Amino acid sequence: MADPVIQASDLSLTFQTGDGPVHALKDVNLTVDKGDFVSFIGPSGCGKTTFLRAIAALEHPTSGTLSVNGMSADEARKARAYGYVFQAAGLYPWRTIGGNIRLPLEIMGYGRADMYDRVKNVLELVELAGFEKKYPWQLSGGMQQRASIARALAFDADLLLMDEPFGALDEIVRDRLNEELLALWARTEKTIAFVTHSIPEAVYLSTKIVVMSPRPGRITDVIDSPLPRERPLDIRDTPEFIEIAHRVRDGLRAGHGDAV
Amino acid sequence: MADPVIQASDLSLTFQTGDGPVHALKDVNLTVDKGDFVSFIGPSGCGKTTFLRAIAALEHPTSGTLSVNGMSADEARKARAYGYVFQAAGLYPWRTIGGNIRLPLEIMGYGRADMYDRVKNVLELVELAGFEKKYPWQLSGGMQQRASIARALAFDADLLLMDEPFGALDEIVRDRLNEELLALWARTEKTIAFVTHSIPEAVYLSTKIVVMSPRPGRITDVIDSPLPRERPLDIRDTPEFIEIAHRVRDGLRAGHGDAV
Amino acid sequence: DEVRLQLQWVTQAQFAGYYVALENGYYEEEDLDVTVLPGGPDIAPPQVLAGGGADAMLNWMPSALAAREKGLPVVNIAQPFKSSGLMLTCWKDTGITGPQDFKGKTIGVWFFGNEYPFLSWMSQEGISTDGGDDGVTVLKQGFNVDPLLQRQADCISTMTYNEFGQVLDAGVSEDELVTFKYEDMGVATLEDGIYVLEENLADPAFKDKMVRFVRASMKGWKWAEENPMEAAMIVLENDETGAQTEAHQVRMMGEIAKLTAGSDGSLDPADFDRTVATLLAGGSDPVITAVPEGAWTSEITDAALN
Amino acid sequence: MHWVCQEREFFWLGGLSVRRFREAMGTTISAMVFLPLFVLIALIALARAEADGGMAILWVVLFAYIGWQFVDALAGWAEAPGVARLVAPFALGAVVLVGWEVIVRALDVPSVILPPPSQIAGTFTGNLPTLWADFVQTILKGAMSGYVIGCLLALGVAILVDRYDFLRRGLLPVGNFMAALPIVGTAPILVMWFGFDWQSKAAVVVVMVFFPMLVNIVAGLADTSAMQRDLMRTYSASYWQTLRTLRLPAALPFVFNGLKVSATLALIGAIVAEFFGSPTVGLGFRINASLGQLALDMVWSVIVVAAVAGSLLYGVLTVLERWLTFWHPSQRR
Amino acid sequence: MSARSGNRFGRAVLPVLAVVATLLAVWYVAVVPMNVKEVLTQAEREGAVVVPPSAAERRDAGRWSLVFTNPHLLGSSWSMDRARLPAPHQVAQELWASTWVEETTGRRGIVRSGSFSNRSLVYHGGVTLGATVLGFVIGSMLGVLLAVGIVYNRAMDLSVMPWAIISQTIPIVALAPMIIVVLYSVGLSGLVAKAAISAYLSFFPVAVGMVKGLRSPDAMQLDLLRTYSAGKAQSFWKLRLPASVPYLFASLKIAIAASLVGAIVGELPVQRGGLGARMLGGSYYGQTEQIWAALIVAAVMAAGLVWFIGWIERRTLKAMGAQP
Ligand SMILES: Nc1ncnc2c1ncn2[C@@H]1O[C@H](COP(=O)(O)OP(=O)(O)OP(=O)(O)O)[C@@H](O)[C@H]1O
Ligand SMILES: Nc1ncnc2c1ncn2[C@@H]1O[C@H](COP(=O)(O)OP(=O)(O)OP(=O)(O)O)[C@@H](O)[C@H]1O
Ligand SMILES: [Mg+2]
Ligand SMILES: [Mg+2]
Repeated sequence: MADPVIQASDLSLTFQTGDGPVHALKDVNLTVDKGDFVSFIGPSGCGKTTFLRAIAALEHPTSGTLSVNGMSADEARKARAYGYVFQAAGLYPWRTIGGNIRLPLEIMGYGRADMYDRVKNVLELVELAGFEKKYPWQLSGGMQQRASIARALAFDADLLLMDEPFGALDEIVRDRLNEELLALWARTEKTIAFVTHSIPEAVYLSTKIVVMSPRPGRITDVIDSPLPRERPLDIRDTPEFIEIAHRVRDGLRAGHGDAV
Repeated sequence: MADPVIQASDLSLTFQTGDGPVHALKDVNLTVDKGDFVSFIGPSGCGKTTFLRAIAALEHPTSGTLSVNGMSADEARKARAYGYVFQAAGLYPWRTIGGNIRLPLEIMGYGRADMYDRVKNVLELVELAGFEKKYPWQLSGGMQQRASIARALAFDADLLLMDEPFGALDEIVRDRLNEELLALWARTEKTIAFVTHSIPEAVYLSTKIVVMSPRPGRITDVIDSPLPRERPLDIRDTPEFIEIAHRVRDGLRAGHGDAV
Repeated sequence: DEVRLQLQWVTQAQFAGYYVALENGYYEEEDLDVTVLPGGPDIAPPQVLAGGGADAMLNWMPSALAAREKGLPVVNIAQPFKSSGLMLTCWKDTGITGPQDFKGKTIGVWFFGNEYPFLSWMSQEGISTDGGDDGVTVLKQGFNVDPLLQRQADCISTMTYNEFGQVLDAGVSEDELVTFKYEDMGVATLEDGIYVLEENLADPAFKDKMVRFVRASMKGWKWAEENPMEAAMIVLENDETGAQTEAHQVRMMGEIAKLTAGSDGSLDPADFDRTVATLLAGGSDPVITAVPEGAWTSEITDAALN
Repeated sequence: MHWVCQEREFFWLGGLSVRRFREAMGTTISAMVFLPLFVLIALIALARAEADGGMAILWVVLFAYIGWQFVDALAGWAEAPGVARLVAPFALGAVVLVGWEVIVRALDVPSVILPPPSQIAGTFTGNLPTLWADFVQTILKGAMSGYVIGCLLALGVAILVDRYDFLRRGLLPVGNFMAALPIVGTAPILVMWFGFDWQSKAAVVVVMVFFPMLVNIVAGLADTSAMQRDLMRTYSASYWQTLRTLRLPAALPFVFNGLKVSATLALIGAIVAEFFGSPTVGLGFRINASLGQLALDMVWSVIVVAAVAGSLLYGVLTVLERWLTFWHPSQRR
Repeated sequence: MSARSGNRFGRAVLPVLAVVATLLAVWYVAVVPMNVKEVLTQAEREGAVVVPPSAAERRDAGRWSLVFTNPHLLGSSWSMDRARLPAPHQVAQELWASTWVEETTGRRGIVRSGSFSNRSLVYHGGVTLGATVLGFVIGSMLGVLLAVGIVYNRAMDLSVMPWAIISQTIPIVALAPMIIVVLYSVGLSGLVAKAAISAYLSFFPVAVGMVKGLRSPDAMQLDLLRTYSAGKAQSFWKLRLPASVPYLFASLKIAIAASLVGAIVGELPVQRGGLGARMLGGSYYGQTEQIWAALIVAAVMAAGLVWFIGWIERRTLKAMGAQP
């Protein structure tokens, strides 16, 4: 646990747009350790996605430093250090579920037999065994989202970046996937960075909650959760839970001064 | 308050699809009184939308009876008895906000001066005064959704049908709109039927919560809320609130046996 | 009285007589209001006549007789062109000296009704037109002489008054070429006659109109023969497309004058018989299958020319 | 006068009762009744045309109305959408053909202006070997070879254009300009360059299909969401890997769009080019030669060949599209 | 400001210039092999010694080999009359001569005669433009009407579309002379006949685009109107029509280009002026520069017309509140 998985110091990122510069991130400092489950929460436009994309080297910071696994973000991307899960499942409709999960493996040049095993394993991991031959549109939204998580798990990345992966799903399905995600995290010991809009979700899942506020995008609060790692769904009705939730909501309210 | 606004008895609705019949609603019984705020909650596919559409005479029940304001649903539609708010704002992009709100009035043949007054009134009601000349894309998502509510309020319908109107918005904006919706409801004394995925939202808003479960779509629980009509946002941390939320969640869990 | 005349090709000196008659007021003198409709590629004058788009047309006799057999009874009422201007132009260095040398060669031919004389000629010579060593390979020639210049064909069809001049204009000297005039080969068919629908001739008023029309037209032709320069300029004035050049039209007028020279407008029955004989000899796919009856009349010219 | 009055009333009653009749009798019987009625009314309309122009127009309206009722009845008769999709166009075709035949015969239109369909059918079946040879020459040799070459060329250039942004910005505007060159102008030039045989026709087709294909393929290759492209970047996939696994499959719907547009262009191009010079075989040659011989029945036979070939090609493309882009929402049933 | 315009130059203009320059260079080079046989024949006539010596032998020789065996004789490649491929400057000269020069100094030019010369491309372009626009207007209106019928009538939807597709596989050029003759017989000629062909070519894209456009409103937008119990006409004017505007303009751009092609095709048999007649004249008298010049004018006209539609589109969409 010596090396932090993600280390950002004084990170700023400005977009040049037609209407002038947009300060998506300003002076962000954050350290994420191996095995952490970090949630990012904040109102729309506060830079959550931008931060995640910077970690994934899909955007390039304007200033400050950012290291992933001790490398630069770009090196980490080339080393295929992480799996990225987007808000929508984004499965390729012309590939079966199995084919979609095989996609990164094909690109990274895995062997045939190895691919077969891995696909089988991750499908079991996300409880989709038996759906390998189906096409994405033949599955419900929740199942598609699990398939896209499986796709990110198929290759050996220790870091999982998830940008509102359950944003489009209904609450009940979401509860269920949250439980499963926690179990998966416990089993695999991956480091997870997770973006969400939902306070209960953030509190329920995380060991560390990062509250952000917009214009310019910055971190207003980092809350280390005192909750145990083992979390039944009922934990959400405990006073500790409600207290953390309260703190998060206050943090959000504070950073959300302007009109809706 | 003699006549119930909505009265469904033994209502069933079956869709004939390529893969066989889908029982979207089965033996649904429900009475909604004037001035009620009813929320429908349930997992995806349990028939919430279908029920709302049946009330609006956009779908036709296979069996059972359904009356709206003492008429058949179709007569009620022709009598323009309700306003319908969809999940997405669905404003016409080629009309200004004012023009969008004027749309139903034009179709129903209101006079010029009358139209002008009404548009002005409802814009004030949803706090969008001054935005009349703007086009939808110039407004934030929350403002668009308020405009679409204004559109449903512009003509004299006592019944408001809302199908996940805030589903696409982020939590903070949603909280705010929930507060405003309650205020509006108090001011106008309309009857509101409201579909949602979110347990806190349902509990926070409603005088009556209808919990539904899928395959076949049916009502598993109807909870009359003991909360006062006056509800600050903080009410969500009170034990009563949490208790009702618990009951709703249990109802949902019970009806949600099968895999996601 | 209105008369609409359908030409069989674009405005050029080939039709000088009619334009002269128009410009010099000969038609007006005869109390006629004449509209000259230029033709163009793919406009079949008989079709225009059948559709009622014109009162009279100019046409080559093979095409007109074929239309007659197809059930469109057209009648020749005047024949301003005495002889044929059609010929084959070949490169001398291909070794062609006579028709029998055509075997194994590629020859460009106009279609759209203009192919009949060629097909008759070949069948009289006993040469197949389906290609191979013993036959000729026929190309459907476009509207220009490029196939010859670029040697895509060994011979092409030309008119003495038009394409042949274009070949020379392109810098080719006459002694690089061998020509075969249909007139000289004994397979000439009558060109550029005036035709009307048979049923119209039953109407005396129409007949009278045509008498005046032919009379004025022939007056125009004779004037054009005597004043080729001026006639060419009149044609140029009437060319709406602006494609024609002065030098070209003047030379064309000179050549045209040679073809109309022998005619006073009336049809020589001997020429008619020779044309029919040529066409009937048309081999496997003859243009006409029987000697046509009533395909021409001398009534109009008789009345016009006395 | 008296007669006209009665006729007018009859007309309105007839028109109105059609609806009743259809409701009462059901669609099958009405369809069987409407077709002969259609012919009858056509004949009356023509007969009345001589006597009374105004009345004739009413009759013609009724004629069109009954014809349409026939199509409508047949379309309604086939409950299953698949069957109706087949039956309805044939019904409309039948009405048009019957109307055409009746009008041509009744008005005694000269066959050098418009031959009746029955005569065209006779000529068509009587000249099958000739038409087949023309079909081979123009469609198979000229159009198809040009079509294939043009589409492959467009694919190659599209990938280049896609790869190098400089080319995209330079070539696409120029390409759009060149695409506006009217084919009738280029055909004589290309015949001059490539000779009289099918090669020049293929060249014309290549020129015609190249730009529509290029534009469609380039648009198709760009039709991936930012998310899909980002996904490939998180795998640090190479250009060719992205092209093969993401962009080519995503471009397929556009490619088929282009292929369909180009298919009709290819046929038209090959036929038109023959007007500027050809051997003595080919659909364009046949049209031109037959028109000169006033053999309009032959001209129409060639048009039938062209239309059948075009529809076949279009059909094949539609099936292929269904098969290869089964995943696209527009193809899912 | 200058930085931005410089940037725009670099991004938009420079690549186009580069591509055009490359094309011109290729063109100039291609002129040599394309014209080599005629050039050598001409040289031979002027007494030069050519290898191989006879035109008949040269016919079967490769063009490039002729170029390399006779490099000293190729000087006239770029100034040939009747060139198989005229050089760009020859085309440019022809363009200049048949527009500006003809109109300002020609006997029939506008300066001397008060009307456009029938030898200038200005006049012929105008003739073509008239037929194009008339045909386009007729065709688009037909297309829109057909689309409305298809969208609102099930039987039309089922029966008309396949025939509309088949209609486009018919080679219209084959029909053009017949159409013109038939129109003659009902008393229509010239402009209207050409416009009929233009309309035939332009109705199809409009019909297809409008069907798509009129069907583009989603179920929710349609349901909204049903909750107001709006009638068919109201749903057409208030929803379907405005929603179809972007589709309409996209297909109008295709239709106007098709309409221009139709007008030119119609001018081949009608031979009363116009760019089509001009091209045919060029082909007929072997004046390739004239074909190329007319081609370029046609392409410029097409580009201009498409741009014009695009301009109206931008104005309309702006008035309809589209996001810039
Ligand atoms: N490519 C871009 N170009 C310009 N501005 C951008 C770009 N991407 C994001 N932004 C701006 O940067 C800011 C942060 O955006 P970001 O997407 O990171 O927000 P977010 O927190 O993910 O919001 P949401 O909850 O809506 O997803 C916003 O103001 C956004 O408009
Ligand atoms: N037009 C239709 N044709 C066939 N099946 C339909 C149709 N509309 C809805 N259904 C089916 O009926 C069931 C109920 O659908 P409904 O849209 O009412 O669910 P819902 O509760 O609104 O779900 P969600 O929360 O996802 O909006 C589903 O199984 C759905 O697939
Ligand atoms: Mg985001
Ligand atoms: Mg729903």
